[in-house]
Amino acid sequence: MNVGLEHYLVVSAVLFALGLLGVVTRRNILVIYMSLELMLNAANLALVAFSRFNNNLDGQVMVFFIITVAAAEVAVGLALIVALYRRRQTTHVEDLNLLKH
Amino acid sequence: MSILTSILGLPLLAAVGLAFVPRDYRFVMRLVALGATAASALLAVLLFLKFPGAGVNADGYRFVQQIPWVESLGISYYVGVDGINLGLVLMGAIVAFAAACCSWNINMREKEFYVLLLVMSGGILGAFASLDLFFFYFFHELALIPTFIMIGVWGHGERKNLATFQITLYLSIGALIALVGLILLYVQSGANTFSIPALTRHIQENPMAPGSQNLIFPMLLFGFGILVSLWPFHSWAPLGYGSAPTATAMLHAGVLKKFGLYGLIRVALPLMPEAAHGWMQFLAWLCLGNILWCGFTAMRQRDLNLLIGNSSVAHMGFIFLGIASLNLIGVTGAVLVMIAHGFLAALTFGLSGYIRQQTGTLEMSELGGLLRKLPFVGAALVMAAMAGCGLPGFANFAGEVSVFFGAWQNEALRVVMVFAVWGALVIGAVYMLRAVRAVLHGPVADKWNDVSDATNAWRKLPFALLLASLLAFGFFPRLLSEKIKPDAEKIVMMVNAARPLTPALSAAEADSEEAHAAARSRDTATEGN
Amino acid sequence: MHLQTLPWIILFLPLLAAVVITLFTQRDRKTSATLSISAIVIGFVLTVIFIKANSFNPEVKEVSLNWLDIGPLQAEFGLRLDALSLMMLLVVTGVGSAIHIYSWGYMHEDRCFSRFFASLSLFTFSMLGIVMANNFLQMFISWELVGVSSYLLIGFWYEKASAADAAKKAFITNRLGDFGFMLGILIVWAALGSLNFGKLEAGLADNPAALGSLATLGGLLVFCGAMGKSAQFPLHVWLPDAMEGPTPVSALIHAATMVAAGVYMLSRTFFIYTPEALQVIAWIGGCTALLAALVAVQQNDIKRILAYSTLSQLGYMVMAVGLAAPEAGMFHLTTHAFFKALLFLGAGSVIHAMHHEQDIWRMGGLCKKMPVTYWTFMVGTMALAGVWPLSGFFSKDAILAAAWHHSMPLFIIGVGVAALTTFYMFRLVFVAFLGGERSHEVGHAHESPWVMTWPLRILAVFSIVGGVIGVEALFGGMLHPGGEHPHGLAAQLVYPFKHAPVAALSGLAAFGIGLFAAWTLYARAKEDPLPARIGTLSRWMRDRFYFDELYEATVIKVHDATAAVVDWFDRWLIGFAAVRGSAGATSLFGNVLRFIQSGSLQAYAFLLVLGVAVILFFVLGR
Amino acid sequence: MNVLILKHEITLLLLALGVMLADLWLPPERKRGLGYLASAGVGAILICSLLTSVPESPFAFRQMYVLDGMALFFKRFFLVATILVLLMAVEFSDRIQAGISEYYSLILFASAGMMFAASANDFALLFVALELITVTFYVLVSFQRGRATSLEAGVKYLIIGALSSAFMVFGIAFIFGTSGSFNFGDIAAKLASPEAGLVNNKLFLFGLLFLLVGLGFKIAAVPFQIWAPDVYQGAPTPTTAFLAVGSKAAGMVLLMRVLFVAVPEVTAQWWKLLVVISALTILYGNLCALPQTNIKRLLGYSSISHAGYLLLGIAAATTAGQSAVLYYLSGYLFTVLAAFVVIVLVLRDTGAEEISSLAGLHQRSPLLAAAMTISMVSLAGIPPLAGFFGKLLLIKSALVVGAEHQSFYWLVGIAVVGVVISLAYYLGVVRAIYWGGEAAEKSAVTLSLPATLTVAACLVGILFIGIYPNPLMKAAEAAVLSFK
Repeated sequence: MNVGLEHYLVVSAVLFALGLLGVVTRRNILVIYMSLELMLNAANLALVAFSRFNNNLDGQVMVFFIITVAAAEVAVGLALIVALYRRRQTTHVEDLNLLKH
Repeated sequence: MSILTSILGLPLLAAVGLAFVPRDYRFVMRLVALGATAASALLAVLLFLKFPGAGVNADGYRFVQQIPWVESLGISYYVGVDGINLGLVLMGAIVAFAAACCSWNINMREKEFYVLLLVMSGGILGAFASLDLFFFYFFHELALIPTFIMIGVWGHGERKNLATFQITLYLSIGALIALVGLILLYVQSGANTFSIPALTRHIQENPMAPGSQNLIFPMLLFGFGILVSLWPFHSWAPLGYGSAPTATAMLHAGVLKKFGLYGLIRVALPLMPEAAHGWMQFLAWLCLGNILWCGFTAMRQRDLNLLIGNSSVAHMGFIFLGIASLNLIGVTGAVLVMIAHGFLAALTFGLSGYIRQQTGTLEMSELGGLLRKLPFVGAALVMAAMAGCGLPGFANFAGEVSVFFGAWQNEALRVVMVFAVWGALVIGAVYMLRAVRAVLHGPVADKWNDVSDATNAWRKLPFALLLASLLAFGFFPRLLSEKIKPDAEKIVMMVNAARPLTPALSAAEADSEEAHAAARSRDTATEGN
Repeated sequence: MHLQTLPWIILFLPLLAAVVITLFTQRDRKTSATLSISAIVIGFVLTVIFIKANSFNPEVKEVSLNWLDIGPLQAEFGLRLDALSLMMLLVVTGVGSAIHIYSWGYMHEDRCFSRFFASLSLFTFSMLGIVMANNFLQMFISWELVGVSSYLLIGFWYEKASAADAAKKAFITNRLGDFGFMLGILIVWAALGSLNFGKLEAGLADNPAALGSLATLGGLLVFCGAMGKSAQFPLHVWLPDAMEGPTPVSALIHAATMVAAGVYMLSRTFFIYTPEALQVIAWIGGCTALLAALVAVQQNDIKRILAYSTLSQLGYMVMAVGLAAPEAGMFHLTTHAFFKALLFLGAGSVIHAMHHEQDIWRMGGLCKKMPVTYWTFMVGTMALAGVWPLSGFFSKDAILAAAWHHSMPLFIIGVGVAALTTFYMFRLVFVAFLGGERSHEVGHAHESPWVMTWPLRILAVFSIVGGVIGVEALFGGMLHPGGEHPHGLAAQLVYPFKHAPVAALSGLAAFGIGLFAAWTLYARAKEDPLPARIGTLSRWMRDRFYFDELYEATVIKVHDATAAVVDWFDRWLIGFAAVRGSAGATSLFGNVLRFIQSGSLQAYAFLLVLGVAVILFFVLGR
Repeated sequence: MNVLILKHEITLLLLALGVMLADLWLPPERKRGLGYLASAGVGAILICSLLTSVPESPFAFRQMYVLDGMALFFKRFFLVATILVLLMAVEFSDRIQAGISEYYSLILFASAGMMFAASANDFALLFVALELITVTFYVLVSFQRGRATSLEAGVKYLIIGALSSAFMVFGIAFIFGTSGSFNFGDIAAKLASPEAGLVNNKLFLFGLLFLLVGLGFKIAAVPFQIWAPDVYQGAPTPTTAFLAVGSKAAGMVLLMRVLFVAVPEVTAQWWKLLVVISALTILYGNLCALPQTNIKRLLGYSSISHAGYLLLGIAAATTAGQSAVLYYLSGYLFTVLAAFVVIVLVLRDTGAEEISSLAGLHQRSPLLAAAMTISMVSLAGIPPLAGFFGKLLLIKSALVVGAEHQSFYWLVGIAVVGVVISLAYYLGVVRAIYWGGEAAEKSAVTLSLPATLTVAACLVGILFIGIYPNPLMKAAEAAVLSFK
């Protein structure tokens, strides 16, 4: 079987959708956060695939940017979640209900 | 620098100056406010006197001054007067001074009050003096916002809060509709200028497409109409005025409200003549709403201020009727009523403010017999009531009667006219006399023993000034009409140069076309004499 | 010498007096009164001088200024000086002077003495304005000013609720008439393009059909104004109530001036009425005359009797105009001005003496206490009743003659009214002046001071001779050119019997019948015998045929009900439902919408995704 | 390549690092004053940027970075915003328990991100600049670690922000995949050539839409507005202010660059989408703001509605519309910052953020009362204040297009309705200040000189922009020319 662009894209889309599903359905902020990383990686996969099939390395460069930024984001995000846990003793999204309406 | 710039600039400058006066210097604040408005009023009188002799520019305006403001949009600070706004500027300046005089009983946050009052005065004068659509609107809003805040902060009555919100939102809707209409006019005329004379010239050469006219005209009609409390968009007025502090009600009901009418005459009619013809029949019926509906409502009011507020709404009907007649007499009459009603509304609200300040209430069932205690104020109120029901000798009569003749000349409006005359002569008399009867006549109650009349010359001055103006223009309406006439004629000519384009609105339109033609030829015939 | 400025001075002196009194001499009673009285007396003198110089037919008939001219609307402020206006001017200033002087005495104790004279002067100014107006608009202006000054005068004692109400009623009723008047003016103006009487008359003479289909309607609308001012049925209700004002005011309003304005205006604008319109006018006049006379029979208030008598006489005058005999109407107006002013002032004198007691059944025997008042009152009564050779006989006869020539039913009504007039007037005299004292106030009554009695005497003289000093010829010459008019004293004295003997004799017969009836019923009556005899009719008469109640139930109720309904709709439909409803709906919508913002992070994420999906669907899905 | 072309960003970053390092040596009581230093530094950069003109070759890094008129306009915009926010932060410093100098430096970093965003001419730079802003804001929002609401706002912002970033990145991937480039210029060229068929390529459009999710998130347009009220309410006030002004403006400039430089053809096709989004955003923001009682939350909703107004100018897709957007944003900058400065100054003692706690402000401090009133009135868009002329320009630009697409008339109608609704709640704030009821707190508000100057600067800005629009108008028009 010849693995073409479509296959990569489908996998990427599936990853993205899984991530999205995780974000929407999971209750734990950490898990949600991991799902978000999954979505970013879906994009990475798509970029690499496009880069490969377009014969253009720009996409792969972009992936580095994304990974770097994602790392920063994770660092800040986890710190934030930890801070939240220390203040509220929870990482459940339902408990974030002070701000509404 | 044009004298107009001084007239409108003095109050604004004084407002800025007041911001730096420490708030304990009450006397200074009052002095500054009175001084600035007095100077502005004196200059306006001077302007009025010098008007016939002043040089006229190519567009027929005098005392012009133009400063480019935003070049890319064609906005310029452009002031000037012709016969139509001359009287309005004069009236505005005098009423502003009177309003400042009537503010002596403000005893909290004077600084803010006088700043807002001055801004309002400057804005009003600016709106009438501006010949640039942008500044025309700009100054109007400049005057409008203080109105809202003043009602909110210094207003009174249980429903003050509701009144503030209602008047703010309602008038803002009107102003915004008018603004959209004006911008659309600017955009669709293609003239790329906000200058009214330039726009007029441009449109005379390139008339606007019927579609555009029929889009923009109703916007201006109803936008301005809301600002002028055109029925059925009037319900903000009585309540708003009823709750407003005296000076605010005087300035708004007297002067600022005329903005929309002035806009109709200055902008909507000449620039969109065809649409104007189509809508006028409709407008004439709406103005019956003002005259009759609000007249009847006024008959039922229990609060003097609400009654005056409703009557002021009713009076707007005559102005609309004059405009709707689309002929020289009617439009001139409309301008006359605008000026006259300005003085009158200021006077009545000033007087009712005085009475409320003395008695603490305006419930008519509580009052009574006050003429004994208040000979001066009471007599002035009687005169105001009489002027309000169109008594000759007061400027209102000259205006209303011209409106009647003008509207009658337009045969399509005769049915409307019958009701309008009924409203003017009968209903007006009923509610005005009812107010006089309830407030001034009858036995005086003991609780009003402490009520004291305006004895101090300063207290009397505003009322005397307004009454004198009403009487002066009532006895000598030609002082105004001779100045208004030539420019009203220009506008009427522009309107009637175009043929009506939507006969659908009135079945009588076909008949009235002949009437128009006849009226026009008669106009020109008399002009020839 | 034309003395063209004199009329202006005559016109504006009272206004000046009013202004000066109001502004400067409020506190100084004497100066105020002097100013006001001298204004009208000088006016009278100047009028006499002017007439001496120019006769009743000046060469220059009009002087005018431009008051307002806007295109086709040419409103002058002008004076028209012809026989009609000059005679009227004489009457108004003359009778007015007497009343002004009388007021000094009558009102002496009132604390608002200055205000009274200011109002009086304003009224005089307005009235002179009507008299001299040369165009419709100016007449309307003065018309309105008369209305307002009568409002001020009737409501002079505004602290009395009844006076304040009466003033309001008078003004509003007049306004009803003015509504028609204004429309009439508009119709005439639109058809003929002018407001000036002279031009209108000339225009109509050139082209009698110029008014077109609206001719009758226009005329009747103008007549509406007269109906209001001259208190014609059905707008007559204000007049009796107007008796709430001080008595000199009643004299001024009901005798010489305000109520006469309507008749004067009809004569002035006589040229615009079509025959149909005239017929309506005549019948309205006749009905008013009859109705008012009937009511007068059962009134007990001395001033009310006079008020209804005025109404009745006005009916005569209007009927005269309707019978195409405006000269007769004006003639009667003039003589009526004299004797009715006399009667009112006499009544005032009585009331003054009786400490404001106005019920005739509480008077009686006053003839001995107040001889001057009695005799002058008697002269007035006789003149009103139409006793030859007093003035009333001639003028009433002129009207009856016109009716004889034109309309038999109206003639019969006219004669009947004449009999009724005599009846109720002598009822008044018998009850109030003759007989015994009916209350102890009579005991304290005494003759009034000279400022009050002298005007009575002067007016009495005119009431006697008013019919034979050439008034009829004067009006006739102008309003009915070509007709025969008697000249010379002797000719005038017998003219009625030669001209229309039936009318003259019927008039005298009516007087006889009335006098006889009054004598039989009232000469020695302790109380009114009529209610017992005619029962219900008497009650109807006493209660003024329930017109006030009728208006209360119709016009006023309709207005009130409309106002209530409109107010309800204004308050609830426009003010509440539409305006506050839309505001409320918006805010409710906002309140609902904000619950989308549930605070739940997951919901947020879901909504975001949903949003993306919706956009994707709409942009790419199609 | 001329590295100096990046001198503003570089200096700003150095300044940010400097502030961070200075924290190590400064005694705690002096740290507060660091904010003044930082804002002075930013002021210097602002002056420098005012002296800079568009270079002859405006590009750097293989056309990733561009310093055209638009970029320069926005850089100045962001610098002014940063100065004012820093001054605000100084006043706010008492309420931040620890690390105030980090707070300052984070503001500077975010500002640097915005400046990069202003110059982004490439999806890669767009992404990086945007993430720099976003990630910094995660920290800024949750900086009051002691306050549960601040943390909650931070987490919400984090999750929704990251989610939208993920969408954006995924979108960028597809844009790259279908067009073969990240560069705006290249993509535009490819779009313009009919044989590539990119205009109708669904994958490309799909990618573009996903990208717009990220940008929509930044500017808080419906349906990506959902985070804004919570975060505005929870975040420390200076952060909220910076979010409202800086972050939104960064989103706007990027949106404009993408729509008008990279994919103008698609924009022309999608005007309906923009109109609908604009209308919904205006309505949603204004309607939800109506019942609010928390002033910051109210401003959050109001900022959504303002995004709607801005989108109106973008939907018009004309130079007039674009310059109107720039003008509007500038007015909005001073207006919103004035409001937030007042909130910081008035509410710092009590910490209450209810509108009712403004009661009696007119007695406690007439200046602040006036400033808040003017700010509210300007936000509502009433002359002679900044908000009016901006709205006038936006409406005008939409009406011009209306002759072609009738929907724009409806859009203007909705905008008018929105303005009226907004007036109701803005007036509610004014009412609270002047006649709303008894004040709980009666003591006068003490104002430091810098605070007074900050307020005064905002007021002068509002009035100047409102009364004499000419200079700013010219600047905006010049900036927009770089899109041609």
